[in-house]
Amino acid sequence: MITMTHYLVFSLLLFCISIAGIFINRKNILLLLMSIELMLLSVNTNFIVFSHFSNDITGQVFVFFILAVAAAESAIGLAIIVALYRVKNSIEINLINKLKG
Amino acid sequence: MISNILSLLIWVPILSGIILYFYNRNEKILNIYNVLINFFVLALSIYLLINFKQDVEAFQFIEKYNWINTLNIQYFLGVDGISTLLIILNTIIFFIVSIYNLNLKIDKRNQYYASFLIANGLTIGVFSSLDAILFYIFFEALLIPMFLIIGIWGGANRIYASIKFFIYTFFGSVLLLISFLYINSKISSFDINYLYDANFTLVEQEWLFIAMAIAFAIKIPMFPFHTWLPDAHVQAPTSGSVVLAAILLKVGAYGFIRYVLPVVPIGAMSLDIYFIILSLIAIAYVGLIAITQNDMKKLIAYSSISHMGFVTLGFFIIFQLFEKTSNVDDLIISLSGSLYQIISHGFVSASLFICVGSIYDRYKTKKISDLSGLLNQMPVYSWFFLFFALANCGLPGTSSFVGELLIIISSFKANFIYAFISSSTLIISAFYSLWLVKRVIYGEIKIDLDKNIDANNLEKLILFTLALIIIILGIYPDFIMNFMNTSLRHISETIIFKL
Amino acid sequence: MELLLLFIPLLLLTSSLIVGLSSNNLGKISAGILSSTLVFVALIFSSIILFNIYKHEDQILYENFYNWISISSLEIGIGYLIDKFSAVMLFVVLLISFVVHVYSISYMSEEKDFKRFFSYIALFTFSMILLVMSNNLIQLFIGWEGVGLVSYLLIGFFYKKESAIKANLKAFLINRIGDMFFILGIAMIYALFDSFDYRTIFININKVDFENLDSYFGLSYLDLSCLFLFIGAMAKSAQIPLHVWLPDSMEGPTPISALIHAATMVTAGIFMVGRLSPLFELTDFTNSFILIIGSSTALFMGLIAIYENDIKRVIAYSTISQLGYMVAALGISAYTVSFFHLFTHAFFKALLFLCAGSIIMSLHHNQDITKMGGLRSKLPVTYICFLIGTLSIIGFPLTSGFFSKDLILEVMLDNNSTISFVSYNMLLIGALVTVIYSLRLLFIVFHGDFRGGKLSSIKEQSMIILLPLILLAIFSLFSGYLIKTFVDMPIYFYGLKDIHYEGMLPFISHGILSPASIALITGFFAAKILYKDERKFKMLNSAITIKLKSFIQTKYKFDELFIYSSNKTKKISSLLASKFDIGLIDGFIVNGLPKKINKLSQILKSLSSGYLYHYAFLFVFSIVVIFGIILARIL
Amino acid sequence: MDILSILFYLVASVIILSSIALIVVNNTVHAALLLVLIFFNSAILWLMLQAEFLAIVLVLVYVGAVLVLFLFVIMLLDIQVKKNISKKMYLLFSVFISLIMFIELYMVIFYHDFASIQKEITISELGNTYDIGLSLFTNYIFSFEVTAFILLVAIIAAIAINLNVKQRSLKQNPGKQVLESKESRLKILKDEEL
Repeated sequence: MITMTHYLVFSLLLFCISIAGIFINRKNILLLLMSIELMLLSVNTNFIVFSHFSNDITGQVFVFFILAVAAAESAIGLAIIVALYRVKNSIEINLINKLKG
Repeated sequence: MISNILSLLIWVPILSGIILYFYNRNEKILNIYNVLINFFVLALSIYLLINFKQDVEAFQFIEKYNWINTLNIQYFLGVDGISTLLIILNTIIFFIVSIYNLNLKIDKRNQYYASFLIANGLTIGVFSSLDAILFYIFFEALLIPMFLIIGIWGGANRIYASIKFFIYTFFGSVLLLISFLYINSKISSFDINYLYDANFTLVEQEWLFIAMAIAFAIKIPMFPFHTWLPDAHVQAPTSGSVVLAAILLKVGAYGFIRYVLPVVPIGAMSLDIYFIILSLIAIAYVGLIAITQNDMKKLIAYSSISHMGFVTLGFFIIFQLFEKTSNVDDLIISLSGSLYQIISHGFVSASLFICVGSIYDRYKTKKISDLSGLLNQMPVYSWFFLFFALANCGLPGTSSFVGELLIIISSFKANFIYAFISSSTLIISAFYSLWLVKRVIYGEIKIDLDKNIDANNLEKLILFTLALIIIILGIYPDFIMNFMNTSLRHISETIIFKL
Repeated sequence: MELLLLFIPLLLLTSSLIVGLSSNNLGKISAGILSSTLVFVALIFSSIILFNIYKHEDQILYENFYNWISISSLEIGIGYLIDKFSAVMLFVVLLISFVVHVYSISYMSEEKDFKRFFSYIALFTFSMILLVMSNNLIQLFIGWEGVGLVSYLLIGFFYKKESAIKANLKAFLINRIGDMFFILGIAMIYALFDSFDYRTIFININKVDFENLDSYFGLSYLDLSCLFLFIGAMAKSAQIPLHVWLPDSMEGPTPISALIHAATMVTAGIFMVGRLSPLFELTDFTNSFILIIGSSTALFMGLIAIYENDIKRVIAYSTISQLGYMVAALGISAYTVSFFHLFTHAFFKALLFLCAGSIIMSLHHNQDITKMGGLRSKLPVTYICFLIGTLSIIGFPLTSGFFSKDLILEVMLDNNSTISFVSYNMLLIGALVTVIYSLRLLFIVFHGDFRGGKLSSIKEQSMIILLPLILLAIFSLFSGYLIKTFVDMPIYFYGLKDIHYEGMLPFISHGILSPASIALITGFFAAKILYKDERKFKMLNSAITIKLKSFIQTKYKFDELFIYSSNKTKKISSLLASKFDIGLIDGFIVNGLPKKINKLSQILKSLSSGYLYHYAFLFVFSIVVIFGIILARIL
Repeated sequence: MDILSILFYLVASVIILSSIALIVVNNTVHAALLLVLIFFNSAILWLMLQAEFLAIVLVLVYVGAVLVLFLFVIMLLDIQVKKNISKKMYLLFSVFISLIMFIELYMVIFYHDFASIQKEITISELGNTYDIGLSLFTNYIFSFEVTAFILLVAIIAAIAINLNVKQRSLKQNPGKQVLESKESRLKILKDEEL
């Protein structure tokens, strides 16, 4: 029998992997975005798990919103990456440190 | 009887100053306008002086309007004997400065005048506001014109000096605001009369005292907070130095007598020893430092600090006096000494700065080592300078003697050591003042300008007026004493009542 | 009478202001004559007052004519308290001042700043009168400072001369040391009596419970306050160790050396102690202190005069020494005796100075006595006057100095205590020394051969110079006969010490037979042999005497002490300024704090590298840490 | 072990493995394809949790739109694939941090009693889509509108960011040309001024 804990541990694993992904990635900003998508996915899974097991539809409604916002976010993120590429001719993260204090 | 005379005194110079900021056409009109406004303010303040009733204990010429109801802030003006005198000091000094400024050759003349006019109005505001927040606003706003005067028309290192000046005093002001807000949270009023009636616990009083005392000690300035003053003086233009020494320092002292001692006397009493020690250090140590300064303005600045040490000493020994004699008269004598010292120092330091400024205008140097034997080339100036230097070391017959005498005799009643250290100023002040005279005024001429560079008639008039005021205050101090007496008695009784 | 008393200071103030502030329209001579006339009028007024005071026994004029400060209980007025004591002083001051005024018309006639000079001496006389007639301590202090100020201005009269402006600064500063203690003493008296007024103090003096007062440094309250007052007097009256300013003050014009640094201002200290004698009378330690200071000053400063070569400095040291006599007399509570010596000394010392001035003028501003000699024939009037002055100072019988000095010695001997006996012997040796240096001066300057070139060009001065000399000479000769007045003189209402005096003739005969006469004779022969006949003795070249001589010539290193301490003060000052004020407060705290904050922000700045993964790492890491903390607290 | 459990373990292990592959892979195209795989499998998981509407949305919207967008960008940018990880330190650090994170969160899951919030699972007769729609258009109608607006903003923002305002071609601007005067173009200097 698959209990709630199974799902939670699964999404936790997914989350930690995507965090590791953010750090490991030093070259490609696209991979960073993908890691974020992954993270969102794990969060969404959590929402759905709780929604399912507590028999409350609200969690799923929120997943809906998150999906919408994530879509918007990745759209803008990609747009920024394209713009960045135009300027720097590269999308390597370790070449971008304009914010250096 | 002019109603709203205090508002007029405050807002006429400020508004005309603002107008002047935008007017920059005819220099002649500018000069006349500036002098006229200052004269008008002087005349108004003299009118105030004449109509002031000396034996009335309460505040007079009261104007009271609600301003911000939710925060209990009022537009509340009024004067007692102390503030009237300080307003007079203020208007006289600003009038003299406005005349002195006619001789200057500077850029942006209109804005220079405007800064002084605004400073004039704001200072009157400080001295006449009876609402703590209103006081705070004027107190703070006063920084702006002074900051501009030092920062724009100052010497080579003016930016550093002005920023130092600003941050130093601003730091203190924050503490002041906090303590006012705390008081308001307790008694829900900023009204001075309620402040006088308020009672706080010992711990509260101590904290309030520390916060407010630091704010005003920076302004005066007292010993460890004094280092902004020499820099500001050295960099400020002459008229700026005059105003700084004669007026701005007095604002701090006024704050002590109006907002610290009567409001939190128990806190002051429990911590007075520290402030007495600081005052004594200011008198002896800062005086010692003044001796070897090579910049005349710096020397006078240090001597100012040393003299202001007397003022604070006079303020803080009253508690020990009360413990020893429990006679209200002793308190009044000590406080009178302090206030007299304030007024006298206003004139003496102003005159010294004017003298030094004029020497600088001619020789383009303030360094003592560069100058010598000015008596040969500009005798009138030199004699005035000598006179003011002697006044600075507290010679009887000049105004500074009165204050020092009263404080020394009172401090003896409090403690032998206080009197001993404070009277050492007789030696130290003579040392720095007269050594300065010896090096600058006497001797053979060093830089021969080979021109007739002695004081012109305008400068003679200014110096003569100042000298006359100093002498009159020296031989007829009762004029001022009578003025202050009732108010000081009121304040002393407030303090004693709360102890 | 009251009006006259008001007029005296006012006349002098007017004189000072008119002469000082007048434009060039007022010529030199007319200015001189104007101020001399005003002083003369004041002198006449003061004589009227003196006469009146002596006519009505026990009359004391007391009034406040101006309330200077009145704050609640504190009242300080300007007024007068004239008893016999101050009336005499008033007269002396005005007399010497008048004489000096007249003298200066001629003496200063070539100076550019002639009018300034007259303004100063009028101001000086004004301050001195304020001091003398004061009825309270503050007025006394005002006058006290006023005379100090004018002394300062006058010593620096030749402001281009480096030595003059050094001397005046020194004089003022040392006087200020005294003033500091003086005002402390005043504060102590005020704290005790709650008044500055003499009358109140004297009336209440018996009501004070002296036993229960605080004591400081093992001294009783009154002892300490009087000690402080006396330190003020020490500076003003040039007592060891605060005497160093007086010899240097000879940089000023000679008439003011006569007026200020011999006859009047320097005696202000004596006057003050006399004035406050009811207080000093009650002290114990302070009186002994005064006695020791006075007698050692009298002896040791006299010794220096023997080796001085500057004519004015010799007289200056002799002034200090004579002041020592007066102070010593104060120390045994013989206030009127001291005052008597002050009285006679004022005349003969002023006379000596003015004679010196006349000589200096004739020799075209040469003050070195080694370049003088044999002036007797060329300057006969000056010589006679100088001789009278010298005789007076050495206490030649029947001159004024004889009476006053002998009286001091007598009184000293009568006082039965060890200290006063030692002092008596010191003063006796001092008398011998006085004889030697005075006669040395006389012999070297007026006898022998001229050593400064041609003698023929030297002429006697005009009558304006000589008349004052003659007038003073008369006073020097005959003022001593007023001894009875002084012996009986009460100060305020206090008839003080019983002075053993049985009448003129017994006093004279006793005086001639006293040890002082032996000192006189010994001294005369010593001086005659050494300086007139200029005989050389092997003994004088022995190691000990040479050592002694060079020791005395160092002036006991007091000058060095003051130079050292003033240099030290400057050094400390600059050290404090650079190390503490600029270094610690400004450098470490005021500017240091922003610098530290800046450094910190530099460190923090490197945290924000601009790399995305660094931010993310920091972010996640912080979350992990915070989460860990929360977990640890929950579990 | 029932069939659902087997399915769960299978799907979960595919997701985990491919996500690990995703973060270490060098080729961006591969990464994107791995992401597609993950999303598909997640949709299966969600279906198991009876969230069929969301599962479908995930596939349609995410895989169909967003990931295609990713692929478009990857193709568009033509990125040279470089060796990714250069320093082992970073790897160590990231593994360490995520491990700690994992342990901490695992402790939360482990110690927390989730049974208390569990309720009996009832299956709506009208289906999951109906339920979501019902609460979306009643309780969350305002949030729904805002979401729509956010999407609109995102579209506009994406366009605005990439709208190339730089003038690359040489065009004439007659308006400016007319306004030019002689003085602004030509300055005549005298000898001494040179």
